[in-house]
Amino acid sequence: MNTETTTKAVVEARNLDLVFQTNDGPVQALRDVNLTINKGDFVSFIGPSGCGKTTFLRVMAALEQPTGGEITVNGMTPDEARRQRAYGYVFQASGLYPWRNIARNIKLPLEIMGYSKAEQEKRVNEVLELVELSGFEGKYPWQLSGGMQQRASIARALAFDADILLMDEPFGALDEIVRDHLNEQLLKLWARTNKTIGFVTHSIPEAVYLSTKIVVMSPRPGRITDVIESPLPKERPLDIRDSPEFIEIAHRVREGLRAGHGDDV
Amino acid sequence: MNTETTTKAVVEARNLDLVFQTNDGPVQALRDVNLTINKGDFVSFIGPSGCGKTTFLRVMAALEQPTGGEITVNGMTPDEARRQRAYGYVFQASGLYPWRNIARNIKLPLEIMGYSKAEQEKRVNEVLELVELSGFEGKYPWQLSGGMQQRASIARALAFDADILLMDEPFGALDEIVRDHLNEQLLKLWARTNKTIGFVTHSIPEAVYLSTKIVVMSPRPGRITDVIESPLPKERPLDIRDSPEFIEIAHRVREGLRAGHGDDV
Amino acid sequence: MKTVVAVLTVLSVIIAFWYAACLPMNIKGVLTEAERAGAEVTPAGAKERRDLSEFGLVLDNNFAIAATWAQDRPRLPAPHQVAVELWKTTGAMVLKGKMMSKRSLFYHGWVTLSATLLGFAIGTGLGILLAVGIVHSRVMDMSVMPWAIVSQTIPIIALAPMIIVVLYSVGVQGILPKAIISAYLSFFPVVVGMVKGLRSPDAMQLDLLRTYNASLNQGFWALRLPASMPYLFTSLKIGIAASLVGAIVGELPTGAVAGLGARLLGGSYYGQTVQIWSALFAAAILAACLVALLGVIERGVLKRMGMSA
Amino acid sequence: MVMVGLAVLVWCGGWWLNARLANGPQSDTRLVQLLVPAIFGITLLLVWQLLVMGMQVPKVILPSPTDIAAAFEANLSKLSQDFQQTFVKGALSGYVIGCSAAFLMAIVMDRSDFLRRGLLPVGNFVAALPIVGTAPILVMWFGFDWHSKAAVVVVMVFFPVLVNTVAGLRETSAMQRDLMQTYAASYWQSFFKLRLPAALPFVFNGLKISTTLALVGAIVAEFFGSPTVGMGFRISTSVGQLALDMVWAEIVVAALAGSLFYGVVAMLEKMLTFWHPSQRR
Amino acid sequence: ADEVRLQLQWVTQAQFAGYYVALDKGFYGEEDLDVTILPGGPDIAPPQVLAGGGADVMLNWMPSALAAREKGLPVVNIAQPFKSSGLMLTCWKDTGITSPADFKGKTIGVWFFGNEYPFLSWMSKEGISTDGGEDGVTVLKQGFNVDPLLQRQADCISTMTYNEYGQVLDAGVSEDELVTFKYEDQGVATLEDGIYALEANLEDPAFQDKMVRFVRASMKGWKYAEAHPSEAADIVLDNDASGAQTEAHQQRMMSEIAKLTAGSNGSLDPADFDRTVSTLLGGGSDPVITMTPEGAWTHAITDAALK
Ligand SMILES: Nc1ncnc2c1ncn2[C@@H]1O[C@H](COP(=O)(O)OP(=O)(O)OP(=O)(O)O)[C@@H](O)[C@H]1O
Ligand SMILES: Nc1ncnc2c1ncn2[C@@H]1O[C@H](COP(=O)(O)OP(=O)(O)OP(=O)(O)O)[C@@H](O)[C@H]1O
Ligand SMILES: Cc1ncc(C[n+]2csc(CCO)c2C)c(N)n1
Ligand SMILES: [Mg+2]
Ligand SMILES: [Mg+2]
Repeated sequence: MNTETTTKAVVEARNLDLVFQTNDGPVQALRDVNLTINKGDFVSFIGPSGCGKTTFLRVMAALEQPTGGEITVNGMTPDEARRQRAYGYVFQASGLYPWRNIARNIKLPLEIMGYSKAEQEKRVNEVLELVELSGFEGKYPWQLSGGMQQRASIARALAFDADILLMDEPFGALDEIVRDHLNEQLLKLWARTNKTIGFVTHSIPEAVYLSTKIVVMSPRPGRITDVIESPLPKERPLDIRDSPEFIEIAHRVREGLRAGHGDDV
Repeated sequence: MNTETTTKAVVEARNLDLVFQTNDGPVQALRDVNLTINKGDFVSFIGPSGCGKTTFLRVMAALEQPTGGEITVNGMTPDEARRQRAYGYVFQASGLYPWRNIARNIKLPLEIMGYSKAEQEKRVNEVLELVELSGFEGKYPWQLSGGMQQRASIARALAFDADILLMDEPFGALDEIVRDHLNEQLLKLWARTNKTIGFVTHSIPEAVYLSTKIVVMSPRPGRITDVIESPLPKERPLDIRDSPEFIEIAHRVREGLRAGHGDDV
Repeated sequence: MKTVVAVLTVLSVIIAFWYAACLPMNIKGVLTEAERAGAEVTPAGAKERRDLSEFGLVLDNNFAIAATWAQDRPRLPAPHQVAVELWKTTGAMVLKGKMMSKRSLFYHGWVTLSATLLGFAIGTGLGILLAVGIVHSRVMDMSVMPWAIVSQTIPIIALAPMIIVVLYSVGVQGILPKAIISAYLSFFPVVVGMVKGLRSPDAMQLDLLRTYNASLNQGFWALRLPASMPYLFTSLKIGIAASLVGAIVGELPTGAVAGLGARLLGGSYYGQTVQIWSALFAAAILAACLVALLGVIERGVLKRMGMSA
Repeated sequence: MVMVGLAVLVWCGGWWLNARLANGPQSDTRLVQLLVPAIFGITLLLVWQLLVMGMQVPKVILPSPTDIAAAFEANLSKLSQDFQQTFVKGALSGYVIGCSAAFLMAIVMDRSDFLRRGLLPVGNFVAALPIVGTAPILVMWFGFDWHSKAAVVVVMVFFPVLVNTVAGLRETSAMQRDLMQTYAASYWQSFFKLRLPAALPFVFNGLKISTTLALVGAIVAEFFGSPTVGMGFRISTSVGQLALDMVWAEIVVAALAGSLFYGVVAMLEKMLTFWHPSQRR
Repeated sequence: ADEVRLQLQWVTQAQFAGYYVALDKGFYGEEDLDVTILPGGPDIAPPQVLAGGGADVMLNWMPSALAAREKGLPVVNIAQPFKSSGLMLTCWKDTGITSPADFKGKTIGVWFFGNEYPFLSWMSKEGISTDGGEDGVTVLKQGFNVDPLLQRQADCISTMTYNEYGQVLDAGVSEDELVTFKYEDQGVATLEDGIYALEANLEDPAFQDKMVRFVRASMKGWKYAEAHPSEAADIVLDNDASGAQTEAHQQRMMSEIAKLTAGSNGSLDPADFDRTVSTLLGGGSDPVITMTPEGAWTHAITDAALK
């Protein structure tokens, strides 16, 4: 660990272990996880169900306590980082509050963090623009399609100044076409804001299309089996997915996945 | 309509229309749908959300009444076919009954159809073998992973002798590896039993990989925009997906989809 | 519309049955009266009729059928008798400009209602406070909840007179003792519903707030409270009906001076079945109105919160 | 004054002990889960005892727990007679009749949408009739013995069970029902294999609410006329004799019986709806 | 003015006419008293209210008051406006009952709440068991109306001459269909509707003085009510907030009540007391009092009041 990496590193995990105590005995969700995420990285986590992707994201966000090893975020503990409101977290389902309209949903973190009314208005308009939802501020979540809801929840995570955006299968429930579209937009947004993004997905093309770094995980116990740095350029049109490099990386990811998968389908 | 096609045709839809009456006025879910499915076909339905895939499957299974046009199944109305127990239906979520263990879930249709106890046992063991769930008969659904649940629900649909298997996004909730594996198994099963299969999916590779015929649909109102006969052989290893024919068909499907999609992401 | 037709049909069937039921229920009394008035009754003598089947008596004495619907103190008053009594003690009173006289059900309804509302307010407040405590403190959850269930197995009517006496002795009189009994009955559904409601946010919604580093207080106002609203209203509807019963129970021992409970008791005391039935219906109508009112408030609140689909 | 101070002390001590237990490492064990409410109850009793002694509350207003325990012991045979009359004969039989009738009615209503629409609002109205009004009427109709008590209980438990069962029978998801359609299942097949099991959690909700209603209803009904035995009879006559210790002894019996009854039904629920998310854990 | 709270033992009715008249006619005011009349009801035990400090004086039937005394609540009879008992059993004649011996095998409604003792001691005097069966009577705890008789659920019920008996007649029953047994006639009468206060309070001269004035004004009310029964009934009716009482009923009750108060000037006749006590001590297996009470009455108040 030289000084150079530490200054650039946003997340540093060393020999991380996490064991859940359950009624059926302990479950090892993470074993010996080592990972460095640098500022501005777009890191995807891929792996079969139950391999610990969500758990790792939650550890980063201080929603879960590791039982062994170390992890720092911006040089401090995840919990300190949480208190400094370093995270925007996007959950698999949109998790919008049904009793608040879109604008007030996006205001929620701003209210809690004590932004002024004027500032709140300004930011809501900004992020709504960003996710192309201007004009829908007065609608309630259930009046929007699944894709729009998911965009609203991303807007909510963007509204305050978190450097780190953690997204847990944000597009899992959407159909392929909508998904493609949101992927494109997400990339643009990332390019514009230069946030550090942690992204969980089940889809190989999605992971390859979005990431600068793909973390392949395998279950029982959850561990990292491969970390693939993507050579794709930052500018990525949708049809980059038909390019040989893309197919090559996708192939490597699939192989990595299959190796870790075993036969417990 | 000559005699030859009718004898071979399992499903024949002519100018099918279906309008739902809702509080917000009528919704045209299907318009002017024409389709012939022959014995032993594997037909995939693909299209954006809300284009009527599920609705069409439900019309075939007599779970929905068309408001116009005609449809016959095995030469009779869908409802007659239903009474003759011609269908095995697999829903998107597994739809297992949580108060029955896996074996008893699979026995459910057998009990209803009045199979003898001995026959029930025999068939349960057979299909559990088929979907590789032997040993789990005593478990309850919530004790299994999503993939296992989905396989159990497929086993349930296979346990009795329905010629027509209708599957509505059966693998929608599963991760890619598990999905690949189940796709392979499904193909094997289809080859072994020679059932006619109707299959709804959101995934282009899945549709191309599985089908002899791909039906591309588009919404508002739901109609068929393209029917693609697959030239792929019946025997399909997983890496057929890297073959040029495969990519070619996938491309055609994607184009068809995009054309019908509009911009309502 | 469909519902209205269905309800009306069911109601007319019930009323038809009710009229029919008056025959066997009242026949013995009617025959005894008739006999006293000199009519020919088969068989003669109340004692002889005591163990005979009512249906047989109706058949043998069909001249008495009309009288079973017009008795003064019937075992089962006919629907129109109850309706007439209800009208006499409500609408007719209003027309006479004596809406708040002692013989008006509006007066008695109001007496009961005021205790109900006060008790309901106390019970709801207490219920919500307890629920908040239970949700936020494990100790309270583990120790209070089982005893809250036990508290509901205690027959309140047995305690009511004692509660009133104890409160007397500390100088509390009037409406408050009744309200406390009604609060005792209404707090439980509120606690149960509110605990459920405050716990209804899923782990994800709670985690979201954690990522914002929201305080307990912020979490309560921004998430738990709004999420609990539908549950709250459901239990409020149960609670207000329970409150009304509590207020009525509380009226019995306090001298049954006024209120629907006093009407019930007075009716029972003097064998005025028609009066009992009309007070009963008045209470049920009052309960229905209160529940309906809560329903309207619920719809309004949830709509403003954007929660009614 | 010393006693009152002591009472405050005991209260704080009990709370502190519970706080330690509940937030401690063993808080999920069965023992602690039983211990905490038990400690709470014992604390309550101690505080009661100390306050009654300390403030010299007259026995005819509020007896102390020890007085009540003494009365309990001295009158065991009376208490058990009363228990049989009120709980076994009145409450239990009414409970069984009321719940079964409601259940059958719910099935009828489930088969006919028209009846459901018509009967539910009317039923809700009837359920709002206060028991203190219906009890004297039912005593007049069904006599002084336990039959009228059972009738009161039937009226009280009928609607909670009915409403819950009707709701439960409609609880199945469209998908589960469609599955039955594809099997061309008959009404009764789909009833026994799908709707009934799916309804059980709701049915038990109604059954649980009804346990406490049943006992309270049977006791209250005895206030309006009874033979010379029964828990309600004993309570009302004992108040007149200022035998408050006896009154409380009966209340203890009622609370014990009610809680036990509730517990038994809750246990049945656990056994039969083990599969429901709320029971899994 | 001095405050006095009077706890009745039943709802507002002509049974308590004297007090309402005294209030309405200002007799209390003349004695510089500010009297609040608290109606009772089912399940309100006046001695309990007294013990809790919710009232200063109460009306009570002597059996109940003596029971309270034995239970450790020392109440003292300070005046006895009712000379004779209005309690009786009313039976259907067609049941064949002509004398207490015919009660065997019959069903009888009795008021409990401490009022069952005169009945129990009567039965034990007659040698009739109260546990049902062929040779005993089946006892019902009677509610507060006469339905059990009218519905023939009971062969006999307890009635007061001034109230329930009238209700039976009101229901259309003629007197010759009925047989009645007055407790007075059976020699098992107990004193009803006495005025009681707490022994401890009576030690306070100021309280004593207040009671003297209270009893004096109350007796004045009673004598006025006896003399003007119809006006008294109207006063009662005016004070009934429940609106359940009827004019005719209260009129008749007042005239019957007047017969019971007639022989009394308010002062307790020790002979009546002794008779009540001996009746109660003769009770069955579960006696209301176990020994002759001491100091359960005083003439101190009435002596001063009636000077
Ligand atoms: N709160 C918890 N208590 C006990 N075990 C848990 C808990 N959360 C997760 N686990 C277990 O830890 C393992 C990793 O779970 P995790 O949710 O991180 O998987 P995942 O990779 O996100 O899977 P998926 O793709 O299905 O979301 C699983 O075996 C899971 O059952
Ligand atoms: N029961 C119903 N009542 C009214 N409208 C309905 C009903 N079922 C479906 N629809 C409407 O019919 C259209 C087609 O729905 P359908 O479920 O067939 O779509 P789908 O292609 O299966 O979509 P998805 O991919 O989201 O499952 C949609 O617009 C839908 O809103
Ligand atoms: C619960 C109860 N039962 C009986 C009485 C005795 N009592 C005193 S006055 C009266 C009414 C006579 O018409 C009766 C029955 C009581 N006080 N409370
Ligand atoms: Mg996950
Ligand atoms: Mg669908």
